[in-house]
Amino acid sequence: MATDGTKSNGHKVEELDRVTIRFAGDSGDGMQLAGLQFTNTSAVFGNDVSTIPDFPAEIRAPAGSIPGVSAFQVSFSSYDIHTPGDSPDVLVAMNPAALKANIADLPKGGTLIVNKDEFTEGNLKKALYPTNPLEDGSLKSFRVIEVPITSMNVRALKDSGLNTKAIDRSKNAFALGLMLWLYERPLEPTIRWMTEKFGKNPEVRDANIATMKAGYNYGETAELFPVQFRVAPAHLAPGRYRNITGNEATALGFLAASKLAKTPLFYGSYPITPASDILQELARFKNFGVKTFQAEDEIAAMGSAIGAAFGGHLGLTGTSGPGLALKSEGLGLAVMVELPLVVAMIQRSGPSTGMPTKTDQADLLQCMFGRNGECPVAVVAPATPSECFDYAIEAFRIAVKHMTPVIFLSDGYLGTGAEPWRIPDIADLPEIEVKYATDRDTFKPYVRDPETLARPWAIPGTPGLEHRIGGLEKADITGNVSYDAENHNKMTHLRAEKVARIADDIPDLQVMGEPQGELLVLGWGGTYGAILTAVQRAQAKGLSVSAAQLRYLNPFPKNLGDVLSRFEKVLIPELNLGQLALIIRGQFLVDAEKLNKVSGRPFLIREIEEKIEAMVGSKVSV
Amino acid sequence: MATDGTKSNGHKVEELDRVTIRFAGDSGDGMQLAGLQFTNTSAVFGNDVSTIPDFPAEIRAPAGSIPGVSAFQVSFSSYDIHTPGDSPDVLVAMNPAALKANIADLPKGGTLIVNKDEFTEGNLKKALYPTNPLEDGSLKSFRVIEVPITSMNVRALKDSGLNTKAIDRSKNAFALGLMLWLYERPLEPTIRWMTEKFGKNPEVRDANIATMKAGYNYGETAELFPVQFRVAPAHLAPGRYRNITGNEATALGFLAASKLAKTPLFYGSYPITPASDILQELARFKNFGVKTFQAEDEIAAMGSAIGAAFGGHLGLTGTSGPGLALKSEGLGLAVMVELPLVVAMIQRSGPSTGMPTKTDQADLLQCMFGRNGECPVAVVAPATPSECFDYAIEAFRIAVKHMTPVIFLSDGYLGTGAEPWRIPDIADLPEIEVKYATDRDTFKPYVRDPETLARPWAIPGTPGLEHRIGGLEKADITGNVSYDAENHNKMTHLRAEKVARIADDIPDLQVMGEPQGELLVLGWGGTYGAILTAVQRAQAKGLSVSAAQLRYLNPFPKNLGDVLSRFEKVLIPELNLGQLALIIRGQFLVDAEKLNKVSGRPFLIREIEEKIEAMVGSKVSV
Amino acid sequence: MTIEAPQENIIPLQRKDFVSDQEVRWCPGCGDYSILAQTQKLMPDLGVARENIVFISGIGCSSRLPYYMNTYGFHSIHGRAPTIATGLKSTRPELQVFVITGDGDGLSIGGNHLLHTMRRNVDLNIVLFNNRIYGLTKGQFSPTSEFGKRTKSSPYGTIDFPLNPLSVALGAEGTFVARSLDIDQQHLMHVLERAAHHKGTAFIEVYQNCNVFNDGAHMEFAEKSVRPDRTLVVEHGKPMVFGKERDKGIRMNGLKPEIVQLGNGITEADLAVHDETTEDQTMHAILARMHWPEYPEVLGVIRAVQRPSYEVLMAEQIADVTAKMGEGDLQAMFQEGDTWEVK
Amino acid sequence: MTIEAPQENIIPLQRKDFVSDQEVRWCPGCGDYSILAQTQKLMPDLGVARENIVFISGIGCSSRLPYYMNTYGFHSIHGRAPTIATGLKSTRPELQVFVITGDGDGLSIGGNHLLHTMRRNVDLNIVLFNNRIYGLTKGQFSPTSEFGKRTKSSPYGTIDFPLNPLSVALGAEGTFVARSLDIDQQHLMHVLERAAHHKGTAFIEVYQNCNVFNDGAHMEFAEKSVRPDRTLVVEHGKPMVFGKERDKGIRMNGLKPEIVQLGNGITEADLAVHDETTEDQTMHAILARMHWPEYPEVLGVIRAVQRPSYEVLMAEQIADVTAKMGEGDLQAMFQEGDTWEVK
Ligand SMILES: Cc1ncc(C[n+]2csc(CCOP(=O)(O)OP(=O)(O)O)c2C)c(N)n1
Ligand SMILES: Cc1ncc(C[n+]2csc(CCOP(=O)(O)OP(=O)(O)O)c2C)c(N)n1
Ligand code: SF4
Ligand code: SF4
Ligand SMILES: [Mg+2]
Ligand SMILES: [Mg+2]
Repeated sequence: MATDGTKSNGHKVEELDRVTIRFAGDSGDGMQLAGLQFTNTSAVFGNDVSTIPDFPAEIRAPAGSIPGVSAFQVSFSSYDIHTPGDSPDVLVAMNPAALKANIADLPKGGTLIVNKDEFTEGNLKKALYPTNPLEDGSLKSFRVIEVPITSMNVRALKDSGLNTKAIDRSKNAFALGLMLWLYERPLEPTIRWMTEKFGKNPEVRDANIATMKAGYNYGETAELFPVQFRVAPAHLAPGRYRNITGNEATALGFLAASKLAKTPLFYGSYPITPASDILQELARFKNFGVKTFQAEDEIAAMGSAIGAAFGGHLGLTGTSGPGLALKSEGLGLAVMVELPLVVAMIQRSGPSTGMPTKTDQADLLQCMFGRNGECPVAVVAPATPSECFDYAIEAFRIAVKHMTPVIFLSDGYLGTGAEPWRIPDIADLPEIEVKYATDRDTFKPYVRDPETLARPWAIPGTPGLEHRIGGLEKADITGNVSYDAENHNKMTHLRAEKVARIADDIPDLQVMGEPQGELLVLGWGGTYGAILTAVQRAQAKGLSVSAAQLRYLNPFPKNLGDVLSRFEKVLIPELNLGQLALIIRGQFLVDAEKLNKVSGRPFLIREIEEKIEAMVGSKVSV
Repeated sequence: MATDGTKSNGHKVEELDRVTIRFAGDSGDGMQLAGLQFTNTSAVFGNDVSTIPDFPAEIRAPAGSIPGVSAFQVSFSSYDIHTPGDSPDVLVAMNPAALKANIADLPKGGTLIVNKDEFTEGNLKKALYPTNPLEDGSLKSFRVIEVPITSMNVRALKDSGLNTKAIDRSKNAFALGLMLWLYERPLEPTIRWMTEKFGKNPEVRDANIATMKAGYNYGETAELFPVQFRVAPAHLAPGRYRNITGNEATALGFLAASKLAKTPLFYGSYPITPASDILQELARFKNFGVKTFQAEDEIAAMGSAIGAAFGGHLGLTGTSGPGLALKSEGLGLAVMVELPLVVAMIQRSGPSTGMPTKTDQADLLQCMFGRNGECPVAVVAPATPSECFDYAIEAFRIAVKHMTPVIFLSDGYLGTGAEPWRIPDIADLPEIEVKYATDRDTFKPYVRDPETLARPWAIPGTPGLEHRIGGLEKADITGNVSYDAENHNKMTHLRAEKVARIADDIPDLQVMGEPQGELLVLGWGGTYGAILTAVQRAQAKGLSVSAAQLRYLNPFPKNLGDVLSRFEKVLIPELNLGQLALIIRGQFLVDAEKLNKVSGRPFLIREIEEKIEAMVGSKVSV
Repeated sequence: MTIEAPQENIIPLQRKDFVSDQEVRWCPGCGDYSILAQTQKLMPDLGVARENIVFISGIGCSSRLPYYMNTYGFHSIHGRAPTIATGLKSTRPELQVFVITGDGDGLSIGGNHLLHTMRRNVDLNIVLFNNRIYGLTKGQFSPTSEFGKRTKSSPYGTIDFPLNPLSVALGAEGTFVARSLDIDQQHLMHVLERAAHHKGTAFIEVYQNCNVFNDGAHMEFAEKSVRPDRTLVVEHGKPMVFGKERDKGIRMNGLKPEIVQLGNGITEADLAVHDETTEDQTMHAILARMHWPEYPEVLGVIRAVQRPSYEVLMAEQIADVTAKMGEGDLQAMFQEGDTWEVK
Repeated sequence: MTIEAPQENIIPLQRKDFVSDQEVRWCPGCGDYSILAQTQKLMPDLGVARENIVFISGIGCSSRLPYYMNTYGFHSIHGRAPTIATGLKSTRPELQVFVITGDGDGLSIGGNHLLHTMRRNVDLNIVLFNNRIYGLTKGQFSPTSEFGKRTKSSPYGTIDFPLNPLSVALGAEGTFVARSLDIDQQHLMHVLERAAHHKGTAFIEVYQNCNVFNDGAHMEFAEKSVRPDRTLVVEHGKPMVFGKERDKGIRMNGLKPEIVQLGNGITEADLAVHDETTEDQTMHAILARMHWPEYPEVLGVIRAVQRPSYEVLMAEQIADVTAKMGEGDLQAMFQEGDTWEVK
């Protein structure tokens, strides 16, 4: 991971806007060409670029051997850059030897794209691998994307008229196409270049163009996620670390919640990018007693989680925006029956199907208001991939204690992005106390805890507590069906108040920087890294700017109003058209300024920096 | 309809808080008892009551004859009342003779509950009806509720041990139960009374209680709508009038829109209280070419409307809150493909199933934000039953001109409430211009009208315009699938701006009263009558108060900010926890005060009046 | 999770123990009363503690039934009861779970969940009250309303061809498929009991009368005096005989069933013999599709085959994996893959 | 509504006229290419003007097909294509509407719409690409995945019993039910053409290979060399013969089909004869449920019966009512019932 133009010392905030890729393959694989073309395209695209080729030591090393590996590294950035990057963020390995020769340079958490077709017994032997690294778990700390490049290339070119050898030689173009897709670069410059270079040989030209497009399309069709930018925390606290993606951390967090609550976890879900990972992860945890249910649709998934919660388990469902739309009726039922459950909501770009592999933050208002009636649910939102672990636990802690559905609001960049995670000691994790009602003498389905207003969790199987719940309005205390006007008004307020009181049970909002001043930059979710970096840079320039990242979106931390009042101005950067801003302005009547971008991509630091300077810049020189 | 304690002269605003019911039946039917019990219950309930019995002229007139009719009228109100009401709002007619004798007193638009079992040939003859008034259309101007009281009573009591005659004599209790349900009165006082009165005869006691409960339950089970309070306009303009419910007016408005647009109407819907009426009304209009499709669920209904709109028809769907939740994903698709269609959304009390026959205004935020992504739709909201006609037309005018989905936001009280409607001349109605693209040389699926930003409506069957649309993000102009970052940002803004520009095409917000002053009471939807009356009363007391009712909720009328700025204070009464208030405060940073009630019932005038006085009252004496 | 308290009910329970304190709110004369009565009567015989019985429903008149059962109950949202029941049963296999639904709730909005629940064979007892109408919303047609029917939403008659609930169930590979009648108390009770004992999804269609919005929908064959002649009650292993005089039967002619008069050389030996347990559902589908007036309507358990139920497979898989890999160690799981130390 | 412009295409159209300018974006080797090719080839033969053809799909790899057809197209949302198609066809009966879906899109999230579309018999051609996997979302199991299959979301094997798409279609009273194979170009083309000419809902299951996430799912019987011996291609009116040497056949033994070797006294006359037009769907259901290795897999048009289609009934009802009541007069409708004058 390259740093901000200076040496990587692990103590600086890492640069968001820069990526380094290394293409590695057999010398016959055309890696230099692929790398160069990627570089040219990036330069045309307006990036600053810096490259370093790495030719094989021996001119004629045997194909597939380690000495025969050829590599090309390119670093590109939206800032000035001065080096080709110390180590790659992404390694493309076209065969086992290329992997062996280069993997040591890939930092934990890096992305590894391998041509899995070449991991044959013969090639593994040539690369001196005793076991297949794709299968023996040794690549666990990387984000591995296995692509059958060789065979897909062959298929793409089966009607090309080229012979087998010539076809095989085109596979670099497939890899190039895939990388261009991952980094959202246009194909045209390379098509122009190929047209020129192979002009004499139209078959080869067409083949190269065709397989490059096949690689590009593969990325899109198979809903591969573009490689995201990321930031690591400024200081790594002492401890044991591993690399983790947000979705992995989410799954582990829910698993941990189940352990902490001593209550089995049930996950009902329907696959959808970018939430499917969570289903796939949790499905592995069978020996923890986790039950996963791939439902026929999101509505059924939601229903199944309600059923599990009714049964006394940790009921969980997960999805992305279109799926949440479908779950909204069921979520309303969960609010009415006041059962504890969690909805893991991993945002992607909308509206409608939108851009499934891109991310905005445009589902906050859907989470808050996307149901009929006054229908409050709690919402928590992690700010980094590793925080996904903590807030998954927190979501269930709140759900169970306050007897309410909770939305865990993440997004595709957090979910598929990775960062080092300090492995916690289970003993240090918060306890989750699960209490089922058992006392038949005092039990009433809708009697409330005086402090939290939570109703009792009375699960089937408990003698003497037989009762009926449902979606019709409930009478206070008894839970019987009621059409009474006063009761409805009261229950509406009770449901609202119950969620509002969660504020008593969550930490205050932390301000990064001075607790008061000219400008507060208020964010939520995955904009954390960009906001933090931009604010730190502005602070370094002497500007009176602080930052605060909301992890609790409903209810807000109790001190939020106070924090807001200590600053002259408030800026809310969001990857939407101002959704948090609407709520903050409406609730606190603060003239918060908005910084919005809805392009399916995270903020660049400089976008926030420029806005900060525009808002408080005039005072720099003071 | 009784007026505010004074004589009804047609020029005063009618009283919201008062209802007059007349029970009428054969002298053997026990109408006096039923009426008295209803009166007692209402008095116990805290209402002021006033009654007048109307015994048959002859002591022993033949059963079923007109002279044998006995009636009892009760008026109850939350204000002081001084008369039993000039004419009833509701007439309960237990047989044809009772109908004949009393129908002349029921004003147009009144509610008529008839025991349809008694409309046999024999009874009709006795009442001198040549044809059955339930079938010959002569009751069209009333809200008729036909209930098989006799047979239901018999069934309810088949195991009672009573003989046929005694059973039949209990049917007044069934009618009483039904009326108690309609006016949301408790059964207990009557049960106590019956227990006392029939204590000696437990079979009769039990039978009376059982059939009364059966009547009560019938109202609930069959999702009858409680009879709503209503206001008529202050001045009736000259013209020809008929009585109309909001849902009837809605259906007629959509029918008229189809005529005005010279484009057939397609209605895809799934039955749900209180929207089913619209399906049932439109299904009658076959000879207007209206196509109605009862779908398997709300999702299919939404899809079918999109399909119809794609085909160039006026695509319409309709539902209530839980159904809108299910339609939200499809509505997002409609936003992405930018097709014109209308969703008729008739609110009821939530959350979840809530109270299907009661109404709040708690679905505004769902209408605004209940979809994934930035997903704007236009929202219009009629304020009275007869306005439903105008805004149904307006919804389609906007949809077609601006190529956008529009939500027509009504509610159960508007929908089932009735008022006199001045029958328009078709020639006076606005034109709706439908233009399909046909020019193959200039056609691009996402090219936009420079003024409205509407894209062309290019329907299948048009040669040379073949193109593909869908839910993935569209490239500007071409409409091809695009994952481009800049394009997504641009399209997100274009979609928002397109809806925002509708503001150029709608009338300014009208202020009722002085255009500036101390307090503006801002409302939307069916609170109109209560707000208007309360404000007029306050004005009469010399308070500096004006009122404004928003009929356009997205976008707002352009002058809204200006109107708000002319008042020192703003009050927003809503039947929710402050949904419009959140948007107004967030958008205009106005410290609008909220008056909220979520009880499934409309505001009482006095609730708004008291709040107004609390806010500006101190200045009255000046 | 499991409640440690001892199961109650040392004294055998009675019907009244299953009557809740909620007032029954159906129209007088509604067929639902009878179904409720049989359901309540069945409960004591099930041998299941009251606290282990759960009724889950959607929305509709029929779906109000759980309120009237003094067991655990859940009156959910329209069409979704099977999904909630699936979540509950998957997590709490020891519970006896009933799903109560209607022809609209179960086959219109909820058709897909029914389909998938049946293919998964979740151990639920699904009772679908088929009154061929939407009762609660006051009389619109349903997916089982006859073609051409005039209702509130089809004033000129429907143009929708109806579904046969049992054909749908068989198309979904249902393992237990049965039909009964609201007013045939004994038969209904019997079928409900059989369903309760079936492991896997038991699907029962109950012909039910809505006397307010669709009175007499099934009367032509359900009316007591004509019923023996117009219905065929199938019993496993028995020839298909019907008629007041038990003088008629069903004989197969190739793939086609035909009604024969017994006597004149035709004996019971010529008749089709009902086999509810055969995996091959061809004959079951034939029975499901026989309708009055062409044929007698078929009542009884049409299909009852064994297939492991979903929640059992789920629990077994967990047990298997745990046996193989050992019980999960969370701390070890945290450390999965490469880790490193920061000092 | 109807576009007055003259229909185009005086010159007969060719396949290339139906190829859109969008680049085809499936994995190299995907079975979808072949289905697309046959679909494009079929178009000129339909005799329908290009502007009157519409392809509507849901979400999935399969559902991208409309982008590649130079016709009107709508790539909608997951599972809902039949609902949009129903709205379109109801309002514009003159259009030829295809619905493209997958085993996940059509049978998982969209199962209910499929069911109801088929019972209504809307005149659509529904093509379901069955690769027994979720392709687009990268390899989770689908409702047609084999029991026990290990996929990304079932690392220890599924515990869900699969659906048979054709059984579902028959359970929904489908009027046209067929099956074909991505790589059998001629057969696929033939079946697509038959579907296009059927009035009412035509449902075609196409066995399709996803070479990336479920390679070879159908290979055991679809592979060219073994295909004649492991599939039975049914044709109306013809005895059910199969095998490379046309030496095997299907004979009915009561309700059970059995494979017989022709010769040794067994002739084609002993074999079942395919009748796609019989109302009684018993034999169709038997064919739909025959699967390799117990039986040959059945390809071809299994059922094709006549029933008025939904949009025709809808139009007819409007015409009937209009004929009876006269064309609607809006002004008169406004005045319906009692009116009064205010001066
Ligand atoms: C999402 C949603 N859509 C529609 C409704 C309205 N609704 C309630 S019950 C019902 C149909 C009931 O029919 P059925 O299932 O046959 O039950 P029955 O009343 O006939 O027993 C409908 C359409 C609803 N409650 N929720
Ligand atoms: C509401 C919603 N839920 C989930 C998804 C994610 N999704 C897209 S396609 C798909 C399944 C595709 O499977 P199939 O229909 O078999 O198509 P294939 O890709 O195999 O052709 C899923 C789950 C979505 N787009 N929308
Ligand atoms: S409406 Fe029909 S189904 Fe509903 S309770 Fe009344 S009779 Fe029964
Ligand atoms: S993932 Fe499978 S189905 Fe999808 S395009 Fe690739 S090969 Fe075809
Ligand atoms: Mg029903
Ligand atoms: Mg598939």
